[in-house]
Amino acid sequence: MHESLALCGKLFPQGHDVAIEGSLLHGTGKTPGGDIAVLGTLDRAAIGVDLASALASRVLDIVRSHPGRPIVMLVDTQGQMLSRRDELLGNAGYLAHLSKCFELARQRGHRLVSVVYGEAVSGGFLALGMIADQVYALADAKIRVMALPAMSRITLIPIERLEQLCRSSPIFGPGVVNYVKLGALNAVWEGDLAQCLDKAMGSPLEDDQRAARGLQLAGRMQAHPVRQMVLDASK
Amino acid sequence: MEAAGVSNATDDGFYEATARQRVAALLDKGSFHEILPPAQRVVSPHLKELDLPVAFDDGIVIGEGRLDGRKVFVAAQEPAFMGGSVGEVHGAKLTGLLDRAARDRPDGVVLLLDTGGVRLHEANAGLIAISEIQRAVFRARAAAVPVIAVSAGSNGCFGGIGIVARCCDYVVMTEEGRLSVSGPEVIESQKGVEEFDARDRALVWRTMGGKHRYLIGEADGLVQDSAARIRAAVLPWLGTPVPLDLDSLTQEHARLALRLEQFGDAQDALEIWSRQGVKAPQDLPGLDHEAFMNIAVPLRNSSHA
Amino acid sequence: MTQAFPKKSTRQWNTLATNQASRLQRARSISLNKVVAATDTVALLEAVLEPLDRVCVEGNNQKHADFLSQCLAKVDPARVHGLHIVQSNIALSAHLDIFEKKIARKLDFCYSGDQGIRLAKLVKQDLVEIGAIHTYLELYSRYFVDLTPRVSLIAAQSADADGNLYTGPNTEDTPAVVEGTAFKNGIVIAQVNEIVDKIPRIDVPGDWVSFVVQAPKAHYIEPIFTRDPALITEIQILMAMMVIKGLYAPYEVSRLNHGIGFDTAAIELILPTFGESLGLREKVCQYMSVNPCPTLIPAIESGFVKGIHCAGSELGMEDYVAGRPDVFFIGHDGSMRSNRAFCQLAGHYADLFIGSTLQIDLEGNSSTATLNRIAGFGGAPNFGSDARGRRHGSKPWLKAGQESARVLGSTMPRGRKLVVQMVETFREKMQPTFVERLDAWQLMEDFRLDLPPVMIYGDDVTHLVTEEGIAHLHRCATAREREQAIRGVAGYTAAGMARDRREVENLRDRGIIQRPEDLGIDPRLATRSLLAAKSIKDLVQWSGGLYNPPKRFRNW
Amino acid sequence: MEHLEYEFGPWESAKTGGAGATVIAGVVGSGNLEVLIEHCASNGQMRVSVDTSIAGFAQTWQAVMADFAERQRFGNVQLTINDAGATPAVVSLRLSQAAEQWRLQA
Repeated sequence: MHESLALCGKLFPQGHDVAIEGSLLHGTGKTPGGDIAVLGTLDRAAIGVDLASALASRVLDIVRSHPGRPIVMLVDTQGQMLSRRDELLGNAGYLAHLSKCFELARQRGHRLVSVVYGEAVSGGFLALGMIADQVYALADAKIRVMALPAMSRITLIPIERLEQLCRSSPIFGPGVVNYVKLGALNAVWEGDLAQCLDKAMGSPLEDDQRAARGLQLAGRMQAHPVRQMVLDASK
Repeated sequence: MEAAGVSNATDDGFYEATARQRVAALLDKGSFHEILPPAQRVVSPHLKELDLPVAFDDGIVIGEGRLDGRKVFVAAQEPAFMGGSVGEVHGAKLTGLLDRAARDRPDGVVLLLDTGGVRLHEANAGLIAISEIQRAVFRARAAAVPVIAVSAGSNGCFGGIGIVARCCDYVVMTEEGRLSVSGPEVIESQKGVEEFDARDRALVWRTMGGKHRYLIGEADGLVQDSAARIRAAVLPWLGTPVPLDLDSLTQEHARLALRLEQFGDAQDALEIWSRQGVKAPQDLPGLDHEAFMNIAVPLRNSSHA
Repeated sequence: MTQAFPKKSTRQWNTLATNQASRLQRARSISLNKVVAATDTVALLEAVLEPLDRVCVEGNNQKHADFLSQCLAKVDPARVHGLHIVQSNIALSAHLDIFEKKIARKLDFCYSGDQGIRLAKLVKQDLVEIGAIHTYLELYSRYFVDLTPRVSLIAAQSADADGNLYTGPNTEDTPAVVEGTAFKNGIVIAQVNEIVDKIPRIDVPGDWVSFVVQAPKAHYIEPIFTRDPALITEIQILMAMMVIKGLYAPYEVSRLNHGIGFDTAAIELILPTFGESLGLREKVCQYMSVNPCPTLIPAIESGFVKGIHCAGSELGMEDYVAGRPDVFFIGHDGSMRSNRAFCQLAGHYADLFIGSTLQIDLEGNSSTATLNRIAGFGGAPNFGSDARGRRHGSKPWLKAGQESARVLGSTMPRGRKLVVQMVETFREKMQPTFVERLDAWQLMEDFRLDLPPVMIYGDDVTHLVTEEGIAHLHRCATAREREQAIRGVAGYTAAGMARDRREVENLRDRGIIQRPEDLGIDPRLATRSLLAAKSIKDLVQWSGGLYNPPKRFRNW
Repeated sequence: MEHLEYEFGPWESAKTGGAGATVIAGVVGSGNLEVLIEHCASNGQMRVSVDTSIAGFAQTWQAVMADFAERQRFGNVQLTINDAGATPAVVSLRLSQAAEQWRLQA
């Protein structure tokens, strides 16, 4: 069984009809609190125009057919599709469209929860995952902007220095622990995943609290106060 | 004389102007009030840690001003400072401005974008900041404040900010502007020069430059590189938010699906333009603005209506 | 004493012709025609070449006999070895591969550019024996003295079955190379991009050419003279303003040569704006010896530059040049005819040379030499030196001559060429341009050269222009004064800060040093808005769409 | 990075703008710098604070800034510079642009 379906089994012990369609994952999971729409990607999918369009199509279906039904995104993406063809067709527009569809769902009362179970990288994570109200990751998930060697190459900072910085600051290095400290993840899920999901579904819905959490956990000290200073600035 | 026309056309252009020059040229004279100005020294702590130069504004100028008398909020990314890239402070300034707009409801927010995306020196914080900006764009839109993205700078508009730009109500570009998620160099370095020859700049521009983006409907406006023309393009959109609802997204979805159906197998922009009905697609990149618009506007009206 | 004349010469006087005949005879086993298949090229070279031959592999600034060069690197070193290479440019890796493989041994050349570091390594490994590093004119001259090639491998655009060649706009070195080889019973092999029934014009007559090979790929052309106006800085514009107002205007410089760099591009691009505002159109910058640099387009279109003779062409400028036949030298077919030898000569006898450099010492000697790299000279030394054989008068030449004579106390009226070095006091990363000792000295020691590789000698330089001002060096009476004049425009470099402030002020009072304000120039007005074209796209517009820039320079 | 500080003067207080008046010129891009001019209470001194990406040029900065200070003679003023490797030519140009703006605020 594919790991994504195994994950669905753990999330929805009461049953689910989640199916795989290419790189896309979709269906419904049963929970004591009611049905939950499931949408996701698998096998480190690169999100290009086709996949983004297919995902968006599913979001719109959920909004139309199941008003208010919570949506769980199961995230495994290596990022946006790196291809000339996808950029030629306007991948920015497709990824933005997917984000807008999720935003529409949120505004129409769908709770958005994402679970990173594989990889989550840059542009792909932006359009699928980080757009949610609550973002969780499994302990062995991999989240990053870029691998350290590539980062070292581009920034011209020696890799030893980057590794050293990774130990002192969550800003630079990949990893779910860092993303928790930075406020981008609500929590790392371990143990009984159905229970984790149940708890997430029961938590109060709030506006974007990532910067505040980052400050609280001393991972991202500037984002919250700077935003606040802009709001408070006199005219 | 033809000669004079050449230099005048670019005199007040955005392409090589600084962020501050762009803001000054866009807004009514003397109307700009900067938020977190340089003297407040809200700089990046991370660059300091890396022993790199900081900028007093962290590469983004934000504030309030007037455009033809109407109240607008403006943000401008500084192209020369680390490629206009988004770090923690830079991003938080933009998020704050958008939230301030959602609260104060000006007639619009104008984002003068010029960026490669995430500032890799602040990797994770940069990526999260872009997600926060994206959410803040949606909050401003929910408050019926139109958010207008402008891509007319030399860095183009890449990475997550490329996605953010397309989350706005409107996108206006110049021919020199670029809009994309992955940049040509990134694609070349990951997938090889056969996939994308980043040094072939004609290919770069016909794949992600202003003309192509306008033709396929990724940009709502295309203007010549001049502050006055960018200003004129932005003006009618002030106070005119685009609804973000099921109807509008259903329509957008249909347009995007149609684009895939019509052009999904095209190998090159020339092929797309040809299918759109352009008679001499190879000549399009060389056409001046007026000649291009004479061809493009009717095509656009028929295909994206 | 009576001279004993030999009755009748018994010596053979046609060994070169017989040798040529036997080479051609050996080649008959490869091909009975002038046209040789590309696949037979290596065999052809092995047939016509003999050990120790002097060989020219045509390498210019633009056009390269790259296919023939690669084939030469494939010949069997057992058959062909110890060649003596006599060619202007070492630009391709194949040019040096033949030394590594011991096909060639000795090298006389002019310029090595990107291959300079590898060349230096090969010299250190004793795989290359350098004869001498020349300027272009010197090497061409020696083709007609003691370095005549036995075999020349050249490049052309097209050929017909008789071997007539059309070089296209990049004629460059070809005439000099072919003339030297063909008329001394040598062998000329041409690689061409295409073989056609009728070529557009005959640049090289077929009976000077021994063999023609159609290369599998068109010969390599590099757009090395294209400078993007977008990269021109305010400081360069400031210096350009000083050059125009402080030198071109008072000397009325009409015939000149521009070096190839952003500094001189800045001059070209503010002629139609700043130059026009000074009323200098039809007074300065009318005739130039220079490649068709795209940044010249606005100055041509706005009526400044009237005539240009070119050493070679520039990629993308073909249609523009063809469309301005009154300005450029054009064949009856409509395309440009360039010729590096004549262009160098024309520039040598012009009234002014202006160019940039990497280092200048306190005598005004300048060098572009960098440690661990043998780069050579190219054309700048001939352009940038007084033409002491010149006899015809012109206003700038006579004025500079008068000013020099005054300080030398000479009574014989004589002219002088204006030789101007235009540099910022610091290069990027805070490398000082003004130094006590040129790296060229170190290079001489490292590679046991006869001389330090100086590009332009201090006694030829009349003017230094930096962002701090102009120094009229030819008006300095003593060596000490000259040194202070150099220090006086050397800015905040160590050499500049060590100036004698009083003496420098004194030089300024005498007009030997001029600051921007002395010329009525406000540095804050030196902005990019003065550029007639700020981008490659602007250049295309100025050209009326005739300039077709290489893809890498586009942003549309 | 290297941090440098200099003081010049004293001179009379610059008569310009209000207490909060500031001027910014230039941008922190390769080979360029930004300079911020502000009022400060420094007994007539012109204070200069530089953060530069190229270390080892303290003497050069001293000379450039001393010439600038002598030319402008702004008292009770603080100059703060973020430098990304500007040459003295660029430094002088930016400083004179900033000084001009500072005067215009008067």
